[in-house]
Amino acid sequence: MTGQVFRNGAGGRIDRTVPLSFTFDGKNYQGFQGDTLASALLANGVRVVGRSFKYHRPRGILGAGFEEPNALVQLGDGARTEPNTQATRVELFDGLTATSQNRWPSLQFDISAINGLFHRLLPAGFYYKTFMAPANLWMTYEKIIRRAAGMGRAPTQMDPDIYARRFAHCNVLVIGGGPAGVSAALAAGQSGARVILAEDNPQLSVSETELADMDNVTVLTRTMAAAYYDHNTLILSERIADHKPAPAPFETRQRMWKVRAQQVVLATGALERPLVFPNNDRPGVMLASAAQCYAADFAVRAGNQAVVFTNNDSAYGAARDMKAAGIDIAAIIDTRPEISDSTRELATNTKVLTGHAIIDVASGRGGATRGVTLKAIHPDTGAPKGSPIDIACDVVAMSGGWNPTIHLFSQSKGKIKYDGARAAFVPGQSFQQERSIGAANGTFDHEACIIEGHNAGAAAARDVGFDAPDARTSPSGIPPAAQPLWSAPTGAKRFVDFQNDVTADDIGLAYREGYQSVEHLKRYTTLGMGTDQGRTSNVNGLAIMADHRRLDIPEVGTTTFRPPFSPITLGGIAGWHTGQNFEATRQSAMSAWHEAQGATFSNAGLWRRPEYYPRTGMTPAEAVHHEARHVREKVGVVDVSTLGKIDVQGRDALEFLSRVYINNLTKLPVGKCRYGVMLREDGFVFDDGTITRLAEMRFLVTTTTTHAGPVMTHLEYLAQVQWPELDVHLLSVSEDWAGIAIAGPNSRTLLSQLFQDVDFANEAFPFMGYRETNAGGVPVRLFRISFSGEHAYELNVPADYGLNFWTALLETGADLDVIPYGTEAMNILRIEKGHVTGAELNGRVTADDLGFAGMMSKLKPFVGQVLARRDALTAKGRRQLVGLVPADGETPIPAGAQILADPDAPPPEFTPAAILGEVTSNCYSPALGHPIGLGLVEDGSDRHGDTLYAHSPITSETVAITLTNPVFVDPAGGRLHG
Amino acid sequence: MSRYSIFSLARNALTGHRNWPKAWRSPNPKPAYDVIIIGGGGHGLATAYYLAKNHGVTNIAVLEKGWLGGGNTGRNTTIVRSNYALPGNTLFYEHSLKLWEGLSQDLNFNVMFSQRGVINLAHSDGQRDAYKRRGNVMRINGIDAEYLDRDEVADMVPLLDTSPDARYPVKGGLLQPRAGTARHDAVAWGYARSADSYGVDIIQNCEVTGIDIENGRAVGVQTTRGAIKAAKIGTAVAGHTGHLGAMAGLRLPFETHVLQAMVSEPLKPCLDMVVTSGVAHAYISQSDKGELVFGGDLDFYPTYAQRGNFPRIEEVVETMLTMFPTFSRVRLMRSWGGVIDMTMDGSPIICKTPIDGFYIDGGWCYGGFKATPGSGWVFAHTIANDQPHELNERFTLKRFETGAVIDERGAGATAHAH
Amino acid sequence: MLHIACPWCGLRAQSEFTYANDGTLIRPDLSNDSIDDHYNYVYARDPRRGIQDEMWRHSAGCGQFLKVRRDTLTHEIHATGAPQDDLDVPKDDRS
Amino acid sequence: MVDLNLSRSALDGVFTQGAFGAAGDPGVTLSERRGGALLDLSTGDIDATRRAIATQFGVDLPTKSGRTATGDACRALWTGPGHWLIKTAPKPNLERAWADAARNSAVNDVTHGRIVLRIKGPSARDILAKGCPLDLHPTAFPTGACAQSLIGKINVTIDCLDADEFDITTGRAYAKSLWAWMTGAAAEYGYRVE
Ligand SMILES: Cc1cc2nc3c(=O)[nH]c(=O)nc-3n(C[C@H](O)[C@H](O)[C@H](O)COP(=O)(O)OP(=O)(O)OC[C@H]3O[C@@H](n4cnc5c(N)ncnc54)[C@H](O)[C@@H]3O)c2cc1C
Ligand SMILES: NC(=O)c1ccc[n+]([C@@H]2O[C@H](COP(=O)([O-])OP(=O)(O)OC[C@H]3O[C@@H](n4cnc5c(N)ncnc54)[C@H](O)[C@@H]3O)[C@@H](O)[C@H]2O)c1
Ligand SMILES: Cc1cc2nc3c(=O)[nH]c(=O)nc-3n(C[C@H](O)[C@H](O)[C@H](O)COP(=O)(O)O)c2cc1C
Ligand SMILES: [Zn+2]
Repeated sequence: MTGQVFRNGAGGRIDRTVPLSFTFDGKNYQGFQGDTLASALLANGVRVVGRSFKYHRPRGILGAGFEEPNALVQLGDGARTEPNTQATRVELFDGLTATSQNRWPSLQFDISAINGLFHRLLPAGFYYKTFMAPANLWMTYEKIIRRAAGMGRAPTQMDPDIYARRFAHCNVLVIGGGPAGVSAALAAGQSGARVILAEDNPQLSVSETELADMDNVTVLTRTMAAAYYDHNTLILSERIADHKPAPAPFETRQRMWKVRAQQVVLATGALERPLVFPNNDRPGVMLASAAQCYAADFAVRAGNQAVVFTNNDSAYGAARDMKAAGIDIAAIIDTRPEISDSTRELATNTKVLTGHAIIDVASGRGGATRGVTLKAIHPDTGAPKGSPIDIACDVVAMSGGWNPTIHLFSQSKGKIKYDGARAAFVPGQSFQQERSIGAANGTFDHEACIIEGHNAGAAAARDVGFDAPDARTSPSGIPPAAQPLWSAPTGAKRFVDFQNDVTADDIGLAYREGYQSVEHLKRYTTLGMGTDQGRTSNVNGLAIMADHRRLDIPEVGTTTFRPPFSPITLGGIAGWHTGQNFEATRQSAMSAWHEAQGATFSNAGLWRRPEYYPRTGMTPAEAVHHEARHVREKVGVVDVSTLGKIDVQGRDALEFLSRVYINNLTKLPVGKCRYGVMLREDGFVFDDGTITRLAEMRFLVTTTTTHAGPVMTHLEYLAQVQWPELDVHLLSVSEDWAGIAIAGPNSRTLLSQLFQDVDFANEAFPFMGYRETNAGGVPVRLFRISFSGEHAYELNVPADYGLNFWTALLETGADLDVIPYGTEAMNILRIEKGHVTGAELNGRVTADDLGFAGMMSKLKPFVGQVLARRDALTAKGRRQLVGLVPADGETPIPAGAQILADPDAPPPEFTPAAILGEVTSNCYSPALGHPIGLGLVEDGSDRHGDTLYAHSPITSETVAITLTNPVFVDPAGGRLHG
Repeated sequence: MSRYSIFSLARNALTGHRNWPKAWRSPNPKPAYDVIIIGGGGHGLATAYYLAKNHGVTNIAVLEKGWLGGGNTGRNTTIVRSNYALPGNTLFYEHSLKLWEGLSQDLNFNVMFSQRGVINLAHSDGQRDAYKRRGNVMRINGIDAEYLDRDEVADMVPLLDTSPDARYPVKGGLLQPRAGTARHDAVAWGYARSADSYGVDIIQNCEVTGIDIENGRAVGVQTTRGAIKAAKIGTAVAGHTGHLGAMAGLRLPFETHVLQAMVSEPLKPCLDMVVTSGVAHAYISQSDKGELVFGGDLDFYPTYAQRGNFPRIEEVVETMLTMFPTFSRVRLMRSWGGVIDMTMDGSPIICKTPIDGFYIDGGWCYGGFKATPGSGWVFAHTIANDQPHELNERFTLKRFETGAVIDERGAGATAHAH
Repeated sequence: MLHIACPWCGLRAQSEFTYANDGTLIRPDLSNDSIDDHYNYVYARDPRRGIQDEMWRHSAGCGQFLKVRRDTLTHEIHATGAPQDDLDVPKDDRS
Repeated sequence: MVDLNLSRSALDGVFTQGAFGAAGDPGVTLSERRGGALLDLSTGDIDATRRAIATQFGVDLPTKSGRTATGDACRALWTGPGHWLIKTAPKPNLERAWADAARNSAVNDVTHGRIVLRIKGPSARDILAKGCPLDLHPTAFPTGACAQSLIGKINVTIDCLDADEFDITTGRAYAKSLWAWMTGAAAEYGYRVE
């Protein structure tokens, strides 16, 4: 068969001058500009478009929009492939390729359809009752289950497209571009308010030139409102380029809008409900409104001969439009015993059977609908009676009534209520600044929708202070009479949730087994848990449950509507912030230099820091050892710009710092530094750093790189919230100053050459001294402090000059053999000196554990002092900082090892293994010529000289270690002070 | 209890599945019980089950304000593991994991415990060492753990970005092979069905509104279905622990926060492990039904509403795509939230309280689903014997007063930092 | 997404703020060395299902801490003010 | 010998002049503002400080959020209660001079800790809205307004100089990330770098 045999020669919104070709399952087809994939498939007579989830039954197109549960295709291939795409919302473009999902080897012949034969063994939740024996086979069963489940395939290549997010603000946000929404946007727009109108379709359903001319109105088409969050924030997902084969260069594929609206108008329309009857999932059975939409908007006949099956009036209009498009309407079957004259008039010349229902759908080749069987039904019970009537048809257009699209309303925390006349849930009390209108509000009359829209748009604008047009009076909207016929009599499978293959019998089973609350029903049967989130199934499902439980529908309640309204891409949500742009990167003034030298980098918070500088002829480890050794022997420079720096000023600056550091600072004179430790309020060590008194009432305190933010927040909290009476000003100046440490015996000579006006003699500039100077017009701060344990300085210069000073140090020091070193060598040097960093400052240690007890002032109160006195923080048996050396003097101490006395002890049952401590840091010490480490060990200070084991089963290493003083190099401090 | 098996399934198929009994009864509350458990989540139901099974106490009511399993048991990312480092946590979670390993058979309800392995990614040398440290504690305590290098991680998780120039490169990871996921709802249902079979009354739609205390002893509860007396009362109400504690006049070291989670549309198998990354907090797995199930951090403000806001979803998705860049065309299908009780050290509380006969099981923070069997087991022991089991003797309220906190993250007394 | 009225900057998006702490906590006096009192400040909390006062920080704005009266069931914000403000008393325009 | 006094941009090596992104008229022009000085001024005594600064530097420090004020040779942006960012011409001992004037206040020369990017053109507001949660509509954020907020995940101060012209100040270490963000966000509109 070739050609669009189901397409009419005239009519519809399509553009016949632009023919498009596309493929489905490898076969070529034609459609027109303006088609959806679904309308084009129907035009070509393609009936079966997918297989169902569990039974792998052939499925056709059910709807024409959001509601579609069946027609999910894998769109495109390669890097741009997209799983689970609703064919009813895909705009056709030339060259589009689509593939059916969930079938193997082909759509026509699907091996797993065999599940259908065993369907009796697969009722809802069957997997909870089986696959338990033998226990060890579950992982095998699971593999099979997993392979059978799932639907489309995730892409495995990098997405070439760009996604963006943006914020927007408006006075009135209108969701939905139907008659109600457009009328609301117009009324609000006329008032001068800033209006955004979002519509999922490529165009508004009413063309409105006036809107387009308003500067204050932004119309977003191809834009779905996905979520309604607190404080009137809505998330819109705009598809900019999905209707094209690929985005243009630099064009964004999808943009996610985060809109803060003062007022929201929800005009999201209503979705038609299916009817529940035997074999209602046959390809060819579709929603009446969908068949109508294909006929009217796309000039596509959903089939040649249709039976319309309804419980309400709206399907009569559908029948009329289908007929107008050339579909032969074999009969309208209405479950209601009687219909009004006006309704009957709509069906002039069409056979109408009231008080009847379909009790089976016959299928022909490929599973598509071939005819229906009906019977008369009992007006009260719905029980079939009398003799069956067969009618041949290839389409069943069904209508079970309408559900207002209340998803966003419900997400906004609005209360929904059940409306018996409409047999549907409708919006009740709003919670946010929101109005629901039109079909979304249960108003199904066209004129009434427009008036309701106008009034809501105007009122919303008025509420935020605009002069809006007057309200119009609305004809009292009489809802179309609908007789809720939820489930036709038993027979073959009656599907409620098409996507997840949940039948009316499954609901009955859930009821009998006690899964009766709607939430249990949902989770036990998976009703409403598919990609369509039960848009066509939820109300039918809970009505059937209500029937079993002999409760009214509102008493059974609904499940929770959750974002997103309809699925949105993860790429759109993340926008710019993935991969390298996931988080910002902070770089020092010398970064580019380090990169140019080929340094490797590591992350410290957001900072990137050079680890070491590769050297020809050396392995990485050798290069690191070279750097460390060189510092001890000569001199090295390291970039320490990343340390947190906080400028503290004010009359009470000293008092403030005294309260937050454990140290006694009163005797700290201007021009001196001190090593300081802060506790958290709970008494454990928070951070360490230096405190330098720059002036009488001005200090510079430093923090570790990773704690810079938290320390600043902690200090601001105390200053602003707890001690507002103190005059203290805090400012983070971390990025203002480039920091360079100059360490090694030659450091003094090097600096004396660069800063000739500074007296570097010990008396003039002692250890822990601070000097300010000026070099070439650049202000310089010099601190004589040492992390490496060497004679060392730290230099701070305004960051824009950082690189100059770095290179000047290297040039000036060339004769002194200066080299740059990275964080790896710095780490070795500090371990050799027994200085602690992150691995030891693990948030669980006390000042005493680290040997800082002596620093703790007894003369003043400070943060953490009181809770540090608690029993568990002062008891014997705490882990204390020790040095570690391998007992054999050479075996490396395994990183991450645990320390214990008996590595062969069997694992315990209920009492934790006797682990005495852990290795926190380890390295090979070039200075000592053997491996060393630091650790935290129970009563470690009393155990120097003991031999224990560093045990690392995870790397199969066990090393006997001797505990020592943690200061390996220069314990007397001669190098520091000399 | 009628036994479930492939045979009973086949037998019932013959009668159109018309004869399956109710999984549990819906009794009206009696005036008094030996033990009342407040909270019909996994923990409460497991506690009732083990009280009956291990301790012979069967005159029990489990009171649930909504539908059973509707709390965090029904809204978590289902990760089950026992990869902890601190005494108190290690053996407790391992005990729980061992119970998981036989749970489907014990309950005769397939909870689909899938031991597919959990990998914690290390992105720096510091994290690598920390994971080794943790893995070593596990191994010494008899718990399985392996350290993987980057290439091994890449082999197991092919779609993970392991390129060395990634923003946060993957250096390796700690694998616990026995860890995995389970079908969360089934856990609640399985425990409910088994507890019910011992005669435990599971009473849904029954909210506890007050705790009756006489002479320092809890003697009963007020509920939306009337007053009920009990000799002993245990709460297992997850995010509501602080609130329940307040009913009994206790000020507890909790803050209640919302944690969101989300699922993608269902996909054919593309991720066989549970992968978690510490650099920006995210954890991802694929459910048996095919959805990618993932979550991250709290919303970071206290709330009792089971709904979150969008900034956190953005951040979790950003992290997820940074780890798995090819998922960017995959769609988010649903997101939701659960309220969880964050303790001041990130570890749980299972203990007696200063009020006689009143016991607390709570403070599960991000991770109490995995504890469900273990917590029920030790909580039952604690209630039955009026003293803790060795496995939970450190999970006290007192530890905050003495300072013997169990702070795996070292974040200190900021509840939401754990 | 929450929108919080910073007492200084006006209504701003949630992402500019960080939640800090319970807004009613008053640190024990410096001279107070009672472990109990510090325990109460650091650990004990009164959970409120409903309206509670909290401390937030306008961290990506003016950097100020602010007191926020917020409903923990609905996320509605009823008032905001400076840390020391009594939110029951309406505030003038701030500078 | 290295010229120590040569001030280097945080964007050295990143910045390339020319036209980029989508073809057609560029949506914006991006440039880095260099050569000015920035001061951070914080005081506990707002009135006295404002008086002193007005006298000495001819600028009436704004007291309301979002306000800027322009004086003889400087521009003051409100950044918090009793807190301003001063944009002025560089001078030796600038920090000292302001500190002497505004006694009992804290003054920091932050010229080196921040970078200033300028974005100008018809698409400027749309581009900023891709990362900034502020209401940037001209009625809400007019010429002369300033605000501290976020762009992407980076803290910034935005100074609206004209209908479609903004100066964005951020921490120096973030310069390359912010630049990457700006050029990335501008690409779909087309941009020139000057
Ligand atoms: C999004 C999310 C992801 C998570 N991911 C994981 C994970 O991957 N792995 C993991 O191990 N853990 C995870 N957790 C944590 C885990 O879900 C919980 O710790 C665990 O489920 C708690 O079980 P529970 O039985 O104690 O609580 P719940 O299941 O919450 O049960 C408590 C019950 O108490 C009821 N209740 C409350 N107040 C009253 C009252 N006054 N009267 C009567 N009943 C009351 C509630 O309705 C509720 O049903 C996650 C949590 C969330 C929210
Ligand atoms: N005869 C009947 O029983 C019956 C039933 C229903 C509707 N109707 C008719 O339908 C019309 C209803 O008008 P209306 O304006 O209320 O609704 P509508 O259905 O015409 O328009 C709603 C629009 O909202 C869009 N939309 C829905 N959710 C969205 C989201 N999350 N994001 C973006 N867009 C979204 C839809 O694409 C649709 O275009 C009237 O003409 C009415 O007579 C009749
Ligand atoms: C592990 C897990 C998997 C889930 N998978 C799905 C799913 O496939 N489809 C779905 O609609 N919801 C799924 N959910 C979410 C539930 O629908 C629901 O949102 C969640 O249980 C919270 O309940 P509530 O949204 O009713 O408050 C899943 C939840 C969990 C915890
Ligand atoms: Zn502010």
